[in-house]
Amino acid sequence: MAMIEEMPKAVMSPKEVIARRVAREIREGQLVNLGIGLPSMVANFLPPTVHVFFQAENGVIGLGARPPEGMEDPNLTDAGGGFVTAVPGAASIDSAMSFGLIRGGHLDMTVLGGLQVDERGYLANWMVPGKMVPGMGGAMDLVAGAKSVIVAMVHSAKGTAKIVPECTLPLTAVRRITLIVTELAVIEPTDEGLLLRERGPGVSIEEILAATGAKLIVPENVPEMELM
Amino acid sequence: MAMIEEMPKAVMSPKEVIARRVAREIREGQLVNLGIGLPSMVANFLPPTVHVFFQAENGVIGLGARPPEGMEDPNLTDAGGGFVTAVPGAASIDSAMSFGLIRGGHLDMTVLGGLQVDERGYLANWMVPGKMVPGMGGAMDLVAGAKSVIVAMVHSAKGTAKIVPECTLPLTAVRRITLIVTELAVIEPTDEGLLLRERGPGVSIEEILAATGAKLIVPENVPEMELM
Amino acid sequence: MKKAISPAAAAELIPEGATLLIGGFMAVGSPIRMIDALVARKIGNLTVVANDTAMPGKGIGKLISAGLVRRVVASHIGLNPETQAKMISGEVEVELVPQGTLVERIRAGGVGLGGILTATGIGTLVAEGKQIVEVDGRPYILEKPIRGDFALVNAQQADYLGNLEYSLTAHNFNPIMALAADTVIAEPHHIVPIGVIPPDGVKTPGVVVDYLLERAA
Amino acid sequence: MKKAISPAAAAELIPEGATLLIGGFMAVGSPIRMIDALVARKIGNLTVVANDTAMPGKGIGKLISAGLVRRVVASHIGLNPETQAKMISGEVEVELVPQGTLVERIRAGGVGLGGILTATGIGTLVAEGKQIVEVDGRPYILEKPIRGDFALVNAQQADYLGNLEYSLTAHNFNPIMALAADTVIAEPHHIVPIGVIPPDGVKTPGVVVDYLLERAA
Repeated sequence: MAMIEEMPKAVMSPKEVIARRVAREIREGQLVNLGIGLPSMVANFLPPTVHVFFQAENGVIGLGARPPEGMEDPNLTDAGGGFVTAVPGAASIDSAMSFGLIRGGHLDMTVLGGLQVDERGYLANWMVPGKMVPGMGGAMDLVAGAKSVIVAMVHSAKGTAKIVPECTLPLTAVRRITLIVTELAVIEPTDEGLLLRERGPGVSIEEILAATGAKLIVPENVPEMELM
Repeated sequence: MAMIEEMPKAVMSPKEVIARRVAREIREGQLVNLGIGLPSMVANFLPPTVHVFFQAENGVIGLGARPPEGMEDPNLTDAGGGFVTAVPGAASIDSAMSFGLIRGGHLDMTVLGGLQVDERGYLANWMVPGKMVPGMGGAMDLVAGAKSVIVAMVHSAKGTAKIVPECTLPLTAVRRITLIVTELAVIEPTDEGLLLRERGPGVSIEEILAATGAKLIVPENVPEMELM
Repeated sequence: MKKAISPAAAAELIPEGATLLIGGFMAVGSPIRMIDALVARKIGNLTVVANDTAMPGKGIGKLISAGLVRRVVASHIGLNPETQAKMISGEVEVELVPQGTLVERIRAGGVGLGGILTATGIGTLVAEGKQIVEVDGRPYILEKPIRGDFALVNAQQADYLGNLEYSLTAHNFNPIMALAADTVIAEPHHIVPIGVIPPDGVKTPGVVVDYLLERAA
Repeated sequence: MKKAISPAAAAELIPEGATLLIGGFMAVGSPIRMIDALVARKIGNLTVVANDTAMPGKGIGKLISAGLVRRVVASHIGLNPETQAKMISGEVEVELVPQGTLVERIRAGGVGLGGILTATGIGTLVAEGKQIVEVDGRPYILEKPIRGDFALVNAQQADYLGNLEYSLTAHNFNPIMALAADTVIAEPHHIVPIGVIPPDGVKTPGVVVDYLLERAA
């Protein structure tokens, strides 16, 4: 959607590394839902040659960038409530259709934030009991229904591992998610466990293992991730 | 919808008696579904001061009369496939919305034909095993969901009673219908059984009892029906 | 023809303790004037079914701030710290429902289904205490229908018959809620003559709408 | 951008024995050119899910007459004596489903629900052999979702992205079926540039449509 900005890797924030890596997973013509926060950054790093449809679960297929100053429409926002545009050929959908598409397997990919992911590939991302109970919003439907679920999150939270043997926070779904993308690693949950696929830019395998609370399967060759 | 045609009662066909009597049940502003055949005749006898919305379950609220010659639209038909019009303020609905309205209790009245009605007030109108298996179409949803179900039918079929102790044909629903209107009588199914409410024009109670296979509760005063 | 009534008159229809289905997503597509009238009337003990409680001072958030709500059924309250605080203090009871399940439960209430069978929430807190129904070997949660005493919906445009059109992301829960309440009050931005909205443009047929709020002053 | 393909090319996509969801109500809103192409290709052993089988020589009736259909799931076959005769002779297996249940089962298949719970058919032949689920003391039939290998839908207008609009009573099963098949082939009367159909006018988002039939010659 936006132009690729060429930046020296050294100045990239962890979130930018994650967003640029996730952008490489998106394929031409897909229907993609980006969660609010970090996941929404992914749209900025898609090459202009890749045309995808972004769904905002609050009611539009064909979500576009921020509108020009003074042209915001109070009836057109994303799931975070921020003003957006609609691309030519966009479709308005009500919430029943929106979640019908999600639950019915029509959504190719969702990119969500995470609080914990465990060795089974299960995600917890909607509450911290007694502390933060925002509600699951659309997250449970997205994880249960999307063809592909990518968890985009910083690798650990203030020194506490977020990739853990078994989630201690309430689960979002018992479905094994597709891929974990952090600033340190790309990890794929498999039948055998969590498989380390790629290293972050300049990151060693030792650094990844030290920041990870779960067991990782480490193949002989773990290439450095390529960024969009 | 149409003008009331003043006709001498003597020349009225049984079907016209039925249609004119059913028309009296319809109230201003109601959403009404008329089955194909006899029930569809009811629309012709509504006084022009009564405004109702007719639903065609195939997809329109606000069904109107036949279109002028040469102005028929192949995309606008009733449930029998005949060309119709749409009144100003009509709404197109897909089949899920159409039956959502029916099953969800939004339909004030349905008028349907019948093969048999029994002392419980149960209707059979969708098949004669081994002989006629057209399918139930929308009838089961209509009988299960409409607020008021009126069965409009000739009193007996070639000498065979259609109002029977217990339906021998497969039921359309186990819901007690609201009213039976025939050319001979208006009958209301109640907790106590079938209550004879009105006599047809010039029809005696004896004639009604002779043509009815079921037990009728006959109150002291059974007035002659008034027709629209 | 519908009756156009003032927000105050509409609020008078609603008794203490009523269950309200209220359209909107983070106050986008919410019936704002209707909400203000409820706050002015101070009818309390309400149950509010809505996607979210917006933010303090915005949309449904105003009902929360005013202390008129006893129970909330929503998918998300994360952007309204007042709702969260009142939930923790016990002042407001909150039932959190996955968004797709919430809208589909309301639809089931509106279209006369006995409930919905969804895989969303299987194996999570959401499934606790609920009946699990197996269909062809796969488990689904049986989630019950939701209906309201009143649906308060926002629309872009209504005609005199109450046929409704919605705009962009202001659709959200509105067309579904308009099917699922005993009394439906619509707050349109514009009211236009019959025929201005063509049949194919109608998203909510006027036959399900009971009242229109009169035009804004 | 969708690919516009000829009816013959679209028919080539469909193998012997496929399950087809076909839009239309008594041939109104049916994909007529697509049906003709199937008849020309003579692929048999089909399962057809549709409201009805129209009349001999019209719409879906042509598939029945051509002997290409092994199984029909429909609410009504009363106006097609050929379907009834073939049902009695055993050539065609017919499953009769109440119309509201049929469309809702297809919707369930399209929107990922495990089935539907309906009171329609309780106490009748339709309930036989089916699971009854009680919700708050009331019995409902559990009816299973229906999906197709292909959905063949008719639309009034498509844009180049496959966004679809329908007209009047030609909506019927089309928008629901477009959600419930692995491959969706749309037969629009008109194909227009992107932007001609405004977002609020789209009834079927192009993202669920796989192919558009090219304009009629």
